Amino acid sequence: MPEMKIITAVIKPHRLDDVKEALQSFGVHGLTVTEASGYGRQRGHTEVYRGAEYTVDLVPKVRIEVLAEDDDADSVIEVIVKSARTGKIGDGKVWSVPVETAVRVRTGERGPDAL
Amino acid sequence: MPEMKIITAVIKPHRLDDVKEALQSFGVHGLTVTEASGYGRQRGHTEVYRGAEYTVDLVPKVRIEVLAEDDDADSVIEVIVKSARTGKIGDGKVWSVPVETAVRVRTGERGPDAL
Amino acid sequence: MPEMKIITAVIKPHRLDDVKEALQSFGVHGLTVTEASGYGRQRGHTEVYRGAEYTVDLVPKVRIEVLAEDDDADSVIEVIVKSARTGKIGDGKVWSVPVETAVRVRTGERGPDAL
Amino acid sequence: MPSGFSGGDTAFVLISAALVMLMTPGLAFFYGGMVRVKSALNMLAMSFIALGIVTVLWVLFGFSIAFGPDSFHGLIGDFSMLGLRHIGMNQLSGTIPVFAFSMFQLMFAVITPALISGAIADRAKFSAWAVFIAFWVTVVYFPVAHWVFYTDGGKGGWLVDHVGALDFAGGTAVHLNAGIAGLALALVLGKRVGFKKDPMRPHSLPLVMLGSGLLWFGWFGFNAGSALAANGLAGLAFTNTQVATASAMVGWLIFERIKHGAFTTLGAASGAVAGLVGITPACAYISPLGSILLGLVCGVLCAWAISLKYKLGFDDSLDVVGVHAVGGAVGALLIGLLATGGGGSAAKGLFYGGGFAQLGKQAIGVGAVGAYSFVLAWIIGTVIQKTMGFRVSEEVEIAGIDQAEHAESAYDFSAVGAALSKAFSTSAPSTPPASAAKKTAADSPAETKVDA
Amino acid sequence: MPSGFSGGDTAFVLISAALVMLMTPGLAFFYGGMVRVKSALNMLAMSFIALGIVTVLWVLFGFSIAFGPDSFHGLIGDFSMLGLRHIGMNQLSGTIPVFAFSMFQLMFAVITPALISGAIADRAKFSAWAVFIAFWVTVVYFPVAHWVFYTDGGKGGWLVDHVGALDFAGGTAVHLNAGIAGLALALVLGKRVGFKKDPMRPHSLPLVMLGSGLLWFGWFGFNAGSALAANGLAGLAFTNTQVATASAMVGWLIFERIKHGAFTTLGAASGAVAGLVGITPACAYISPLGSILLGLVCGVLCAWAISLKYKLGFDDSLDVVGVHAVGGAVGALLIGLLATGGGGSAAKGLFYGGGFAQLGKQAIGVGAVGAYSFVLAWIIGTVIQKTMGFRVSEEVEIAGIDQAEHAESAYDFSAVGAALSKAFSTSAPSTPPASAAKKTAADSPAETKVDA
Amino acid sequence: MPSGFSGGDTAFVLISAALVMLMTPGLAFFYGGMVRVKSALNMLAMSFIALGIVTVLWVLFGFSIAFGPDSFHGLIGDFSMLGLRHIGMNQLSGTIPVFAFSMFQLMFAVITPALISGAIADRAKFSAWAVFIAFWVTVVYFPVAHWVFYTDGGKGGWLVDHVGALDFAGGTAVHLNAGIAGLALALVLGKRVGFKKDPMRPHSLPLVMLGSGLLWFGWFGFNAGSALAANGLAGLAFTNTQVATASAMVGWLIFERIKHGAFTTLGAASGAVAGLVGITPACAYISPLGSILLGLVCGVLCAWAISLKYKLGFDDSLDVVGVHAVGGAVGALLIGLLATGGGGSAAKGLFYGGGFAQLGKQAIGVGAVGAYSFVLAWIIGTVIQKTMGFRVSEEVEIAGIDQAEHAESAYDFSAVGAALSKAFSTSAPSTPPASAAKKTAADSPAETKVDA
Ligand SMILES: Nc1ncnc2c1ncn2[C@@H]1O[C@H](COP(=O)(O)OP(=O)(O)O)[C@@H](O)[C@H]1O
Ligand SMILES: Nc1ncnc2c1ncn2[C@@H]1O[C@H](COP(=O)(O)OP(=O)(O)O)[C@@H](O)[C@H]1O
Ligand SMILES: Nc1ncnc2c1ncn2[C@@H]1O[C@H](COP(=O)(O)OP(=O)(O)O)[C@@H](O)[C@H]1O
Repeated sequence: MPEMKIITAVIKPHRLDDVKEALQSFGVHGLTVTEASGYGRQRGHTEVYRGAEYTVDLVPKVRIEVLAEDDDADSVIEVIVKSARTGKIGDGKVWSVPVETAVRVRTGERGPDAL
Repeated sequence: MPEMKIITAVIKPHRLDDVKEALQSFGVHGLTVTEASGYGRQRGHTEVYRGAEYTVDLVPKVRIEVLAEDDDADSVIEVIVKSARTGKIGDGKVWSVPVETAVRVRTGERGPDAL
Repeated sequence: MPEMKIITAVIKPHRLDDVKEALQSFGVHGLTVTEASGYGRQRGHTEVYRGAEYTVDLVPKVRIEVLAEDDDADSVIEVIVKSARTGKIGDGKVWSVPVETAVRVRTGERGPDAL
Repeated sequence: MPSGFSGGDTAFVLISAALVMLMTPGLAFFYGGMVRVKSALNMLAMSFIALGIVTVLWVLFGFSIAFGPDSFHGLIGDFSMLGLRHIGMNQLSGTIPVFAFSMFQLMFAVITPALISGAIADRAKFSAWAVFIAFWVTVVYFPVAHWVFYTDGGKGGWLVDHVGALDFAGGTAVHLNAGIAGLALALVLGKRVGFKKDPMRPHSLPLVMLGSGLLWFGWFGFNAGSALAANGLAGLAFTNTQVATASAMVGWLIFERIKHGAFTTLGAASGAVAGLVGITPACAYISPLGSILLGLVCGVLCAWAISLKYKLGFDDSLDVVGVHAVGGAVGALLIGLLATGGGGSAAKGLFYGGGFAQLGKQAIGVGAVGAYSFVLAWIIGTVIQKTMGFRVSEEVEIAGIDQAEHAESAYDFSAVGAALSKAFSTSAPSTPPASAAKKTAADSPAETKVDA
Repeated sequence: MPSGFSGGDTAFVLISAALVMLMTPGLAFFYGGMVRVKSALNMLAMSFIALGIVTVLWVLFGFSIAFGPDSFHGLIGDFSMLGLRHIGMNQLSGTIPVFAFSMFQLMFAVITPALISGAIADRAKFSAWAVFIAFWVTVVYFPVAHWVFYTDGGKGGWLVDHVGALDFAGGTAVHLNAGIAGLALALVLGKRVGFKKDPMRPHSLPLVMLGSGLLWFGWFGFNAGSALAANGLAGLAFTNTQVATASAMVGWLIFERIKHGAFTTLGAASGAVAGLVGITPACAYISPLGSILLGLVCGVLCAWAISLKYKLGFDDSLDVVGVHAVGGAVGALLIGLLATGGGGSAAKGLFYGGGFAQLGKQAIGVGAVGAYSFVLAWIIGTVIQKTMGFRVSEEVEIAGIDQAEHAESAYDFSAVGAALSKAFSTSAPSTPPASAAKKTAADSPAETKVDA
Repeated sequence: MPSGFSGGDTAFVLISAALVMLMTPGLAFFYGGMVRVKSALNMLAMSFIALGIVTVLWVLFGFSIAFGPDSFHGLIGDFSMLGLRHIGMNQLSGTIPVFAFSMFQLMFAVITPALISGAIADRAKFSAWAVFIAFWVTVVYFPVAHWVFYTDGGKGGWLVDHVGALDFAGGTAVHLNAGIAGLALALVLGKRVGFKKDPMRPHSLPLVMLGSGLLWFGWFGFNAGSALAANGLAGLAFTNTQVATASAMVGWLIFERIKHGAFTTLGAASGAVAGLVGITPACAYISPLGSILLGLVCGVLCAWAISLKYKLGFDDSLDVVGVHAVGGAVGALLIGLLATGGGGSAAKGLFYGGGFAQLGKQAIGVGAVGAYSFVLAWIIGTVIQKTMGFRVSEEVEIAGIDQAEHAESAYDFSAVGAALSKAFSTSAPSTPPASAAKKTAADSPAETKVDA
């Protein structure tokens, strides 16, 4: 059974749509999204409530997970990186980790067939 | 120190309760849940606001993480797959990844003792 | 290219600030946060709505992900465990997984440079 | 204006009518906050549509059926005012313009069916609900309003003018009537998926509190406005309304603290509504001290009555029976005990030396309205269920009725929100959105069933 | 009080003024719920600030310009009441104190500019908006109110007293006026980033429903209160307001069901508002049956008109044109068809044998107000855009205008909320918060542009 | 009705009473939106319970203490109206039924203690709060209302009838009184966990805006209604209320823009409330131009005063002191400068040639009420703290007071919501829910302490 990867990307929320489309064109037909907040070089903003000023230093991000076959993994990373890029601070990170088992709940299929 | 796995499952929200119970009976007494949205074969729905129609193509999912001992990992996957299944499109995926270190924050215990 | 780790921590929400500061002092300048709910030894609470009593058995947690260089990984875990600890049930777990590739979206830099 | 006219009374009744109108949105929020987020809009829509449908029917024939001169033994009005056609702008009803009186009464006709909707939360087809409202107000509310509210020197509605049952602002005509119809519909539609098993937490208690606040506010129009004049009687009705509501809130909270260990805000809101319901029929007949008692009784009794649905096994989702049927009936019956004879009627209750006479009349009112309402609501509901279908499919119920019936989501709080939907179109789609969830995935044509 | 005074009328007009005041917050919620969460506060603030600015200007000179004795051919009032200085507490206007009349009229002046804000949601600098309001009410609303509302035995405003155009409560002066100004501003400011591409779901439909409920409630003050007396005319206006609103709600819903396959709650709310707008000019002149017709027409027409912006390509974000300009104009013109001659004016419409005369007068009113409003709003908007700038930057628009313009977030529902922000200070920062998002990261001084 | 009765006045006062009643829910939303999500319900409940408790006490003895014939040197009423027993439905107080007057005044007694709750947000035991309200209204509000509001031809309350201090609608009796009691309680209970360190963002600013909108609306009843008649004085009070509120909103916003760099919506809402508070005592005595001035002063001064708590280190959580104590006192004192002599009193202020006389009287009113309120609130609060305990435990405060005190969650917006809770029961549990969080885990009996 060929190995698989789980690719995680933390990106700017308004890039999600483009990333989804780019992945779709590439042939990836599934992904899982969670809302996240990121802390990094990109600064947050200040808020004022009745004279008390708060620094909100976490910025909204979207976290994407894509299960991919080993062979596709690098291309998938490439696709995400390209479609998520704005070139400005805070564009986020992508990383991949090898997966041992992957199963489709509905059918119990394993490995690449689970996708 | 025996190896451990982190098992991630993306399932339908209304199955969470059954999955939790199945894991509990199996002997897994902890898990971490996040809300997620899934994109895949399962279609979303259309919404209409003042004549503008939007296709919402992400469907609500629940993302579960379970740390398990190496020996239990396969059974845990099995338990999740069985209890999450409805047999209809969109039931989700389960995957596992080997963990290097696992620590319980409260005590600093490592490995299986951290569970 | 030196290897990297992705360290995941599930902690009590009100410890986030201290963890963030501890990591910052240690030299980690980025992390990604998601809201989560945890199920474990720590008990939930009961709610009453018009005479119907519900047991809410998931407790709010915060899930942190930190990409770190291999050499730093253990120290990062240590830093998190120390700063997140209250000593009471429910303090949470930390685990680490080896990463294959890590990319900074903005620049395409890989490995430790991506941080 | 013709003589007999009073500007003060007109001002009072017109503003009261506006206050009662606000109760329907108030009810929408009260109910809407109590359901799960996936059916919040449906709950709101079921109340708002009552404003639309009942108002139009009122103009066409409702006012005439309810408040036209009696045409048959106190059972129904005649058809002399169809379309409100021959009513002059300055024509009076008592001291106020007929138009003002008509609008005040309309608002009662609007909220009554809206009250019913709480019994069938999360599971009724919206179009079926609209049809139900139209039929139910026509054959139930309009005639019953005639029975209870239309006085004409002994030749008016049979309950008020023949029997002599007292119901100042609608404990029977409005609350008992709606509560019992709710019971009938809950039986016709059956239980929600997951009843007594899945937790069904209110999705927004602040919305519930808003609803209860607006209801309380509007109820001053409902009860004091029912004096149809800005006078001492209105002052008494206003006072008793406030007092019974406060005391019912306290009663419910104490009951809950003892039985469940906590003072809940939902209990405070529910207790207040129970008090408002209970004092509605009685507010013009009893004393402020009597109102404290009435409020306590209603608060405790309704707090207890809402548990009946679990014991008896009918899914009256938002406790329309426990609060409105029970509260309305208790309030109407308590007149038979607490009427002082010094308010809006000379009749005295048992505690004030009036014997059992008034209590008997009150029982007739309660029995007649309850029985009529139950039978008719059950028939209308069943016919709708058998013909067009009243209940949505289980899939729709699990996915949430808002999506399927209204093609909307109640909230989108996510900073990421916009990113979560995609295609945008402003022209009509080939398939209606309501069925979009049923489209199968293009790449898996064999799999024709898509689950929620 | 002097003779001629009426306590009932005074009570009615004062409470009506309070009701109309509530419409501005109501509008804020109606609009605020419809935008995305990241600009909810800005939308609320644009309405609330109208209460602040217009009220102060009203005292200083607005009331005098609008309702001072005519000083030039029915175009403008004189300056005899600047600062409301020489008005005695007991001085009357008709049967009520001048102060009561003045406050009632003020509330109209407040809500009219607030209505405009819906056309430029998500993208207007708050300070520029405040300046716009101040100029626009001064050179547009105050004079137009004089034209339309100031009667003085033929020597009053030119539209009402010279032309004889009927507009009972502001179909032209308020709604058409605001709607057309909204169109002008939408053109001046241009489209939102992502218009016709990104989905822009309402972030809270319950908030929209709350807004529509409060608007409906307050509108009884707006329309019936415009009788300036608690009498039969007020009763008629009240009735028609309720009836047209209900029927427009039904009309919009049916249109939507046919065209888009669902009864939406936003459609119910929008239909109700369309009906309220349409009946505003006509409520004192037509019959209840006429109101059913007018409501249906307005409901369907406005439901259709809101799609024009996609076809014609102007970003009237919250459909101020489609609802207020269209609804206001249609309502004003329908008087020419449906006026019975038996209400607030003896003039009869075409359908009641009055020929085309009144219709022509109505058309003059609609044309004059529409043209004047468009030109002036466009000029004021353009001057502001060219000088201080009216529109925020694209970065701000994407990140959300609430953060940059108000330094606030509308909601923080997270149990984790507190954990998500850090530094806390109560003293003035060196850089103002509005620009905080522009600070560059200390460790990357070369990268001076920070994206959202 | 007896002669002297006025239907217009009765309509006005009854509706005004309803408007003032709505202010308490309005306040609940204003406060409730400002706290973190985990204590939103507690905040709502603290206001709503005032409606329950104070109403019942009012009937029992409150009305008699406050408005019964003076029994001791203008300090307290007698007990002739206990239980409202001997009041006839048609008995008049001035031109209106006693019942109408009594209800109008009750609503003031309800909102005053509710105002205090803002000072002790997030940390007060609900049962202790209920006990506090009961004692505080009895020994503070009822007598102080007698001092300030009860006139009887020189034999009434000592402040109004002996000293001649002017307070039209409660700047001292209501706002200063509540604000100072809030200060006392904030001192007794101490600071919230995390005060000046953790950010405590408002969890829902739209809820705050809703609250401020309802407060503004209801305040017309509060201030204009205090004329107890629909006349010119009511018109003046209405006008000044609107004007000062608008101008205070503008004032606060300008202050905030200069000091913190942004126009916040919370600032707009807070400024409006500051203006409403400030104009409350003065609305019947000054001119509209004077109201612009008063509003600006209150807006700016309160915007500044709310920072005092950080400097002086008391945790007046929602700025009851900064807004209500400061605003109420400033408004009361400004009468001494701005009273024209042409409104509700012939007394002239310093700027109108009246010298310092009235200013001195005003100062006595402010001093007396402030001192009395502080001492008594401190004593009652301390006794409760020492006996039943007033403050929740730190664990409860961190986990959220809603869970422990009310066994509820304010919101459940998650599509996944239902899945997040499990066991469902409808019978009483062995341990009360409020203590459920303290149960230890079955499998770790040694670990008896469970953290939040
Ligand atoms: N070490 C890290 N571990 C996990 N996530 C990180 C890490 N560093 C940054 N991130 C995530 O990436 C996002 C962007 O990082 P940032 O430093 O702001 O910009 P850039 O990646 O463009 O240099 C952050 O908001 C955070 O979500
Ligand atoms: N390649 C993938 N990577 C990550 N998550 C996926 C992937 N494909 C599907 N998913 C997740 O699994 C869910 C179900 O997938 P879907 O294709 O709709 O149905 P099924 O798994 O039954 O074939 C999706 O909603 C998504 O959350
Ligand atoms: N096996 C597990 N897999 C994943 N997450 C777990 C597991 N066990 C516990 N957790 C997470 O850790 C949190 C704390 O665990 P708990 O058992 O309550 O306390 P402690 O870690 O102090 O023993 C849980 O709320 C859950 O989020």
